[in-house]
This record gives sequence, structure tokens and C-alpha cells, in this order.
Amino acid sequence: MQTVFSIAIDAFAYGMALFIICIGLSLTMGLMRVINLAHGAFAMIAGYIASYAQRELGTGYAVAILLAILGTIAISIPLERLLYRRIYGSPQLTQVLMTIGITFCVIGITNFFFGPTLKTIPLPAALSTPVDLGFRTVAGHRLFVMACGVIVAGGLWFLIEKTAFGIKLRATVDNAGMADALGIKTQVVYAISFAIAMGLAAFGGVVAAEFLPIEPYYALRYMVTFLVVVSVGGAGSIPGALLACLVLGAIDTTGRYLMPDFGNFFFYAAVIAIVCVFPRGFLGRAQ
Amino acid sequence: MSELFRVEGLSKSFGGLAVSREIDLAMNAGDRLALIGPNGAGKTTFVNLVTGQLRPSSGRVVLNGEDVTGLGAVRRVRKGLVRTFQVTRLFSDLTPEEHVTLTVLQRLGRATRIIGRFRGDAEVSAEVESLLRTLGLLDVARRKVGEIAYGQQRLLEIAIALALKPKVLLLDEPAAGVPSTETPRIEQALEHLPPSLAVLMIEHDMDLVFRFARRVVVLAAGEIIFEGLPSDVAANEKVREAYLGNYAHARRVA
Amino acid sequence: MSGRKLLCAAIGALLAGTVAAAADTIKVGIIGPFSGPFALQGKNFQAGVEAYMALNGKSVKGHDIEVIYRDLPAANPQQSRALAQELIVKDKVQYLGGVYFTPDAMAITPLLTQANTPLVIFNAATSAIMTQSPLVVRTSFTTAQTTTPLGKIAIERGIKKVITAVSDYGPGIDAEVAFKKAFEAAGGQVVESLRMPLNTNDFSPIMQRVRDSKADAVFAFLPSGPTTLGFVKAYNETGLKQAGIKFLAPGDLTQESDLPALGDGALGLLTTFHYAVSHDSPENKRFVEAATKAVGGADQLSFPAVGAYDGMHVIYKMIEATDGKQDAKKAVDAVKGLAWTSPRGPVSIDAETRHITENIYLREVAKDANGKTYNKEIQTFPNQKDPGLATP
Amino acid sequence: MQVIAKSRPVASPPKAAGHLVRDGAGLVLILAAGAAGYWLFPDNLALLTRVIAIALLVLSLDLLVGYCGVASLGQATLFGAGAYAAGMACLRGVTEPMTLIAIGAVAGACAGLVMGTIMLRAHGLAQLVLSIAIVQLAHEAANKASAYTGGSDGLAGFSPSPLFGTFEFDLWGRTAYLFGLGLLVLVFIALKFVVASPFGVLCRGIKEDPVRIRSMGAFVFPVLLKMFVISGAVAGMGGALAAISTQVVGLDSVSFELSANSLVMLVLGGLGSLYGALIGTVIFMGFEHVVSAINPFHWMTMVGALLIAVVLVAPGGLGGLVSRLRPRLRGRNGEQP
Repeated sequence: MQTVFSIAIDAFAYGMALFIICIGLSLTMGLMRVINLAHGAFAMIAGYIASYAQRELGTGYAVAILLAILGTIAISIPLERLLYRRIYGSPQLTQVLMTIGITFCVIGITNFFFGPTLKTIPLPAALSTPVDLGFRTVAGHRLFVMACGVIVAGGLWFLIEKTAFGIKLRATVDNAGMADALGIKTQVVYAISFAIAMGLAAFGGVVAAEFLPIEPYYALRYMVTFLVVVSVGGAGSIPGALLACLVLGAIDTTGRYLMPDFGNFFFYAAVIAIVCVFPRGFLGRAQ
Repeated sequence: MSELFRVEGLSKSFGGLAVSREIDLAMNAGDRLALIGPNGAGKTTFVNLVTGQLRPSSGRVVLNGEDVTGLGAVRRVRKGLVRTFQVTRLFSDLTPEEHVTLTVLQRLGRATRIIGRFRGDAEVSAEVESLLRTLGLLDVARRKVGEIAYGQQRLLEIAIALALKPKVLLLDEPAAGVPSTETPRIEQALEHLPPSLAVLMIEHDMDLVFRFARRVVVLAAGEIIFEGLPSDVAANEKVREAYLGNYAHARRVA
Repeated sequence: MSGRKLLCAAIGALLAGTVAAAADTIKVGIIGPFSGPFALQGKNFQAGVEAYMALNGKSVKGHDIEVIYRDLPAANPQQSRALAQELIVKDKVQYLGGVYFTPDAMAITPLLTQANTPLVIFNAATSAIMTQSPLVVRTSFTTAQTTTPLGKIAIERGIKKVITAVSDYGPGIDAEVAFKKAFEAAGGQVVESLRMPLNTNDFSPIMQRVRDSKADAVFAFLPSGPTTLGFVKAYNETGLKQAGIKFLAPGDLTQESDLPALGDGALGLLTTFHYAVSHDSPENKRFVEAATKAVGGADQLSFPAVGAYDGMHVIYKMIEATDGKQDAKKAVDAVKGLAWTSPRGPVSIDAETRHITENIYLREVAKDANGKTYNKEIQTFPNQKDPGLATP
Repeated sequence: MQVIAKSRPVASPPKAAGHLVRDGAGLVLILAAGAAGYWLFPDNLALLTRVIAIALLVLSLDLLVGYCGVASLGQATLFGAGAYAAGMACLRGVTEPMTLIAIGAVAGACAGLVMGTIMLRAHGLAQLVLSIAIVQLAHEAANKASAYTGGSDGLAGFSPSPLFGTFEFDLWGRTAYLFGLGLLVLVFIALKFVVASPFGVLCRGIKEDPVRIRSMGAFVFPVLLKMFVISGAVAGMGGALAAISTQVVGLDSVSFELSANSLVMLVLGGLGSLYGALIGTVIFMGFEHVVSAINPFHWMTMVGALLIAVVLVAPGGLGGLVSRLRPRLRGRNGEQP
């Protein structure tokens, strides 16, 4: 029983870490219909900024996160204007080509500036000490990641369901032409959504760095995982992404505990099964 | 013998919304039937149910005495139940000739052959040419569909359907979106449909309906409210209600 | 630049005592991962080569030496073969060197005899490569070679039961097999063997398995980089370290370029390896100084550099023996049994296997005076051969 | 929503005579380019052979993506099946190169059958994800079955017998290159016939509108599955050629990376004409080779910039540039009822 709890906690933490990073991608793919394979690249940029801020500028963890988010959004805005705008509504393969190109460039450039070594983002003492839960100890940052995941999910739900911006966003997603005719500035909605998505990528990149360490190949290494998670959840659906992260996190963690030798088989077999049963992902909208 | 096609108690609902209710309809060889009704009456849904694009909630579709309700769209086409589309669904990069050739080859069971060229069979070419000539498409036969006039595209839809040698043909608004200058050609094409063919046409253009149909069925809110001669339609109270009621009792109907 | 090159050549010629009318150029082709996820390792190749040439001149017996680097970002035998072929046929190199991954080396070996070109492997660490061609010499290590002493060490430290956890790929399996053999031969018991997929991100479930197994220690092997970091982190965070479960591994896991990222979490890890940057000898001081300059930062230097450095030594000796003529067999024969003092300590090329015989050190990750973590050598196992080749 | 562009005109199927002339010219061009490669770069034949093997992979992908609208990020599964089958057969004594190519083709076709059966259950993004999952599973399986595949160390130690009993697969790689070139040309001719056959036209119809094809009375699934098998055979031959010319098969031949690269090359060159596949492969690999030789540390940035530039300048792929220069004819622009 104790083991079951223990695995459940690990699975939940891992699932939440995935969720924080992937939810931004789910937004871009679901709302703006861009297969943004460079999503991980932005998370990686954020990781580098946070690492640099703490190690070179000596800022605290919270400030580093903030700088990372702002910095990443700042970098993403010109990219959105110059590159992404050209591929809204393009065939998906064109988007794949463009975003892979962006990923390659980001990797090459970070490699050049920051070198090929692993970068760490030091945790404050409060997060790095193990917390005793009675039956086992859990690293503080894992609890932190879980909390962040819950907050992000709740915050997004509130933003999309309860605010004026959320209404505009949903209208734009359902029918951009109609929304435009109703006087919603869809361009602005897109730009803000893109910024939110990038901000979430950045936040996830930093917070989940304990799971997915920051190094130049980050953007490619986890590209497939992110894409798979979002598709399984259903692009554009927050509860879907949450469900996908928790289910896949649980399968991954349990599989690796029960049969570490066949860990990957479990994961991808589960993906195939889920996609065959839910071709649009768990909670994806009809396309 | 004379009855070729029948639907019995065909119903379909999406969620709680019934879009087709207990539709009964029969057609004989050579029938010329027009299915009319106000917008949203469920005409296209009816075609989709009959051709197998949609599964009915209940009811049967019988073709030539055989129950085809359980069959998929493809099998129904192969049994002679063929449709056209309200919005043209053509391959913009292929020519009319290629469309019809592909269809003929499909009918002959040769469309999935890897060996052998697409063109080259004299018999097929002759059939294609004669079909295109009948529909007046011969002079655009080798231009890409994306480049020919919309009226011609509608004619090509009919040509494709005819190339399948159907027994029952469902025409979903063959003249929809066609400029009035081109309607006569479509009318002409409809007049020259094979006499033994049972044709059901959905159409809004009442002139076309009166000229073409020998029998009219009116569908409103998923139900058949009238079936009879074209000349009786206008006088029917229910039909007037269905069409005009939209304006009189807009709130209730909506 | 070319002026200095000429000068070096002249000095080299003088030293060698030959009067070369016109210095010829001997080309050496180095294949390594200079980009991609393993770019750091390729950078270390280059640093090792450059350090050797900086310290020992750029010519041998009046023959100028030119190094050509070719990038092979990841294990890709087809590309490896294409690069080697191009180096041999087009660039007319007389020597091939480098090679980080085993399959890449395997793809090159069939070419060597026909090309009359020796291959000096700077890294690729699977025993079997040596048997593919008589023209292969290796100056790195094999996983079995660096792992085997750990078996005895574990017993000496009172460890009776061990669980092994390795990444599920060639080197990981080599390490698992070698450790199991050595440990059981010394009287220990491997209670469980886990093989983890290479792309494992979260190692907590593995740590749970380790805990469940009630072993005294965990033996681990993972590729360097994010996976190692994740594994070591999970080891600390899940409280295994506090619970007194020891951590044993070959030194790939605590290579110096990863230590800053591992941080304090790595303190106390026991690893065995053929080289530590901290090795205390005059040869190593010279090497580290030169190699650090070449690699561009002290924290980026790690073991592939020393493999490359000694590899260049072997190539220089080959050139010396053949006096610049292309004769692969003679070149390889000349270095059989060759012994010298490497930055890692005394080494020699085994005449039979053409693999390097070297000291293996037990190291513990510790903090130096400046608070930086390093691999502290605490025990030496002299003149270790590759057990994988000794027993076919 | 379809993954594939509807907007790009597929190579027009013109009048029979023009068709033959054009394909004849194309073939002459390929042969000329092949011969030029042989004479101009006699020292790079191993690279060129690799290009040919990958070109076969990209061609096979074009059959699916360009002609059927099935996007795949797992095409290397089929390539790897061929490569491993040929390697294992060779290790067990079947060393005749032609036979090995045939074995690779059969293995690839079988893999295509399995992969198609799974992938055709979904559409669009889900299909893409299925293909990724399949290639990852195949990769794991190849790694696990190290007793047969050599695992991550690679399958090595086999050597094919000389071609026709006389021409050795040697260091200079002339045999391998000419053998590969011959294979490529034959496959290309065969594929030109396939795409011009009724089956090929039917596939293009399915790509554009499967509903329409069904209402013409044709089943979609078996047609696409058939194309998967053909595609598998072509990719398998590519894999077998790679195995024969390298005499090593590594795990990279069933990797996601190779799959993604092949898709990038295809989109780079342009979909649905077979020529685009060749152009894309040659340009991508040539560019990679040149840039990484000049500066291995920055080639990724360069390749990334190339991809971005292509999207901005030639969204239809480089192969499409040529047709864009001709008077532009507008088709239905991506609209889909």
C-alpha cells in the first residue's frame, strides 16, 4: 500500500511537470492551429535565462522565474511577428518545417552562447530539502511542482471560462471570421494567446527543470513527448491536457516501476491504444 | 418489379434533436421525383441517410428488394444508389476527363490496378467521351477542374454519377450556386438522363422542379408533409404553412 | 599562423635529426561528435588533439601533421562510413582517429585493410571492435575494464548485496555484465538487475525499486548528461543516500563536465575510472593546462580529451616508425607494446589486443579548497587490461 | 482537417505524349545527375550512396504524404525493417546483393502492412502521433532484441558478396554507388508508373477528398493500405541498400530522428511529384555535409535558417519553385467543405 502511494505521488508530480510545459503547446495547437514543434525551444530559453540570472546575476529563485517568463515572452514576440504570422493557416507540414527550423536555430545559438554543458537552476533551500510525508520523503520541489500544476490549471480555467478575454478567446477559436465580424480584434487575441502560451512554456521549463534538465538539446529531446501528450489530451483542451498528463504520467511511472526494462513499451503502447480509441484525444474538439 | 427503391420509417436524431422522422418513400424505375422543403427541413440529411454517409436511428432502406440499411456508403454505390453533392466535391488538380475515367474504371473494378496506365483502354475512353459529350463537357475535358466554370463543375458531378451506371440517382441541388445563364444547360442535362433511371432531386429552384418532376415530396422539420403532383403543391395548406409559416410564426418554428 | 607552422616544422625537423628538403604533410582524420547532444565530447577530442600538438609540435621527423575534423553528431554507422571513406579517398589521410560510438567504429573497420590506414579509437568502448580489424588501436578504455575493480571494492567496503540499474543500451549492458561477474567472483550477490530505457526522465520509480530490493548498494551506468543528472538527483531526493545505500558506478557518471550540474548531490559517490582531471602528476598538469586552453573552459574538460591526447601520441609514434610512408601494418606493429606515461598514469598498448593497458582508479566525489566538487582518487588498481578481450 | 496541403497543385497529369516526354526528360536528368556525381565527386561516393539510400526513403514517404495525404513521422520503421532484414540475412549466409535488396523490400512491405493497419485508424494529428509511437516502439524492439540486431552496438560483421560475382563493395564505393543509382532509377521508373496508374490517380483523389472517393464506390482503406505496402517496399530497399553499402546497421535506422529528417527533406523538396523527394534529399544532405565540414559547431543553426528561409520564400518546397515560375494557375486554395 505504501508503495502504491509512493508511486502515485511520483506519478502525480511527473504528470504535473509535463502539464505545466505542455499546456502552452496545447493552447497554440488548439487555438491557433499551429503545430509549434519549437515549444520546447522556448521552455529551454527560459531555463537558460533562469540559470543565468541565478548563477551570474545572483538573483533569487522567484526573480529568476519572473525574468525567465518575461525574457522568453520578449524573445517570442518578434518571432511571432516575423515568423509565426506567416504560418497561421498554412498546411501543417509547412508549420512543421518552419518550427523545426526555429528549433534548430535556437539549439545552435544556445550552444554557441552557453556551451554544451548541463545548466542547473539552483533551488532555494525551502524547496531542495526533502519533506517527510510519514511513509516516505518527497523532495520539496516535487510538492512545489504539484502545487504549480494545480494553480496553472485553475488559473487557466478561470481565465478561459470566467473572464472577458476568455469569452473572446473561445469565440475566436470557434469561428475566427465571425469573431472578427463581431468586433473582436482576433489579431490581438492571437498575440496575447501566443504570449500566454510562451509564458507557460517558460514557467514550465524552469519549474520542471528538475525533471527535464536544461541543456542545448532539450528542445529536440522532449519534442516528441510534448507533442504526444498534447495530442493524447486533445489540442486546445485544458482538462484534456491535464487528464493526458496524469494518465500518461501514471502509466510511465508505474510501468517503469513494475517493469523498468519495458518502460517505453508501456508508454507508447498506451499512446497507440488511446489514440485508436480517442482519435481526437481525450477531450479534443471535433475538427 | 416496378418498385426499385423504398425507405421505411427512416428516422435520425442528433442528441435529442430529430432531424428526420419516420420518412416513408418509394420510387419506381423511371421516376422523376423532386424533394423540396424549406431550409433546415432535413433534405441533405435524408440524402446522407439514404446513401449511407449517416447511420439512421431507425428505419430501413431497401434497394431492388434488398435491405441495404446495414451496408456502408461504398457498397450502396456499388449496388446502384448514387448521389451528387450540394457543394461540388471535385479534385481541383484533375481534369473532367480524368474524373470520369477514374469513375468508369472504378465501376469496372479496375481503379485499384497498379499495372497499366490510367488512360489507354479504348473502350473506357469511348465511354468517357460519350458521357462528356452528352453533358457538353467535351471542350473542357482536358482542363483542370479548378479552371472551368461552376456550371460545368455541376455538370461534371452529374457525369461522375452517371458513369457509375446508377439505378437510383439522388441529385442534391444540381443547380445550386449556378448563375442563371448556365442553368439551361443543367436543365438540358437533366432532361437527357437515362429514362429507366429513378431520379430524386433536391432543388430550390421551383421552375426547375416543375419542369423536371412528375412527383413532388415536401419535407418540413424532418417529416414528409406532402406527396403528390407538382401542380397540387402550391395549393396545399400544409405546404403553404411550412413555407410561409416561417414568416408568420417564426418564433414558434424556431 | 603558417609562419609558425613552418617554424614548428623546421624545429621538428632539426630535433628529429633529418634534413627534410621539403616538408611533406601527413593528414590525420578525426571523426567525432562536434555538434548535437554529444558536442561536448567532440570538443574534448579536439582539445586533446590540440593540447598534444601544442605540447609536442606539429610535425614528426620533418613531416607536417594536419588534422582534419569531421562531424558525426550521433551514432550513425552509414554516415560514419561515408565520412571515413571521404577522409581516406578524398582527403588522403594516412591515419584515422576519434570515433565516439561503437557502431560508428564498426562501420569503419571493414575499410581499413583496403585503405591501408590504421584507426586509433579515442573513445568507443565496446570490446568487440578490436577483433574486427587488425589495424585498430584503442587508447580509451572499455566499460568492462573500468568497471571490474568495483566488484572487489564493494566487497572490501562490506557491501554484500547490490542492485544494478543501467541504461538499456550496449555500454550499460556491458557495465552490468562486467560488474556482476566481478562482484559475484568476489563473493557478493546481485539481487536484481534493472535496465532502464535511455529516455527515462523521472527516476523516482527506479529508486523505489532500489529501496524495495533491500540491497546495500546500487550499481549504476547511464550515459552522461541529463540522464545521469536525473538519476543522481533522484538518488538523493528519495532519501536513498540518507538510508545508507551506497552508490557505485564507472567514472562516466561523474565525468568532470557534469560535476557542476550534479552539485553537492554527487558528494560521496564512488566511481572507478581510468582518468580524473584531478590526477596528480606533472604530465597531467601540463596536459590539463594545455587542454583547458583548447577546450575553452575548465568545467568542460573531461575524459575523452585524454583518450584523444594519448591517441595522438600513438599516431605520432606510428608516423615516426613509418617515416611518413603509408604502411598501416608497420605503423600498428610499431606501437604494439608501446609504453609511456600518459596524463592518466603509466599506460601501454597490449601487443596482442592493441587495446590500452592502464591504471584504474577508485575515486570519490569530494570538495576541494575552493568548494568545487572533483573526483578524488583514493585507490589505484595498476595495469588493468580489458577483461572483455582477455576472455573471448 | 487534413494534415496535408490542398493548395499545392499536384504534378499535372497532362496528355499522354507530354507525360512521356516529361518523365523521359526527368529520367535523363536523374541519370545525368547520377553520372555527374560519379565523375565530379569520385571521392565522395560513400556519401552519395548514402544520399541514394535516403532518397529511396524520402520517395517512399512521398508516396504516402504526397499522394495519399497520410502524414508520417515514423517512416524510418520501414527503412529499418529493410535494413535489419538485409543485415540479418547477410549474416546468415544470403550474401547476394540483389537477393538482399529483395529481402529488404519484402521486410519493408510487411512492416508497411502492419504500420498502415494501425495508422489508418486515425487521421490528421492523431495519425502523426501514431506514427511516432510506432517508430519509437520499433526502436525499442530493435534495441531489446540485441541478440538478433546487435542492439545499440549495431549489427555488424556481415559482408555481401560481389555484385554479379565480380564487382566488390569496396573502399572506393563505386560498386555500391552504381548499384544504388541503378536501383534508384529502376524504382523511380516503377513509381512513375504506379502514380500514373488508375491506382495512383485514385490515391490522389483520396488525398483530396475521401468522401468523394467513397461516393464513387471505391473503398479507401484497402487502397491506402496497398500504398503503405508499396511505400514499405521502397523504404525497405533503401534500408537494404544502406545495409549492403555500409555493412553495418545501427539503431539510427529505426529512429524518430531519421523519420523526422526524411519528412523535412520531403517538405523541403516539395510533395507529390517524386522529383521533389529527390531534390529535397540532395539539397538537405548536401547542405548538411558542406556546412558541417566547414564548421561542425554551427551547422544546426545554418540548417535551421535554411528551413525557415524555404518556408518564407518557397512554401511549396524547392521543387515547387520551378512550377511557381510558370504562369500560376489558382486551384481551390486549401478550402475544404
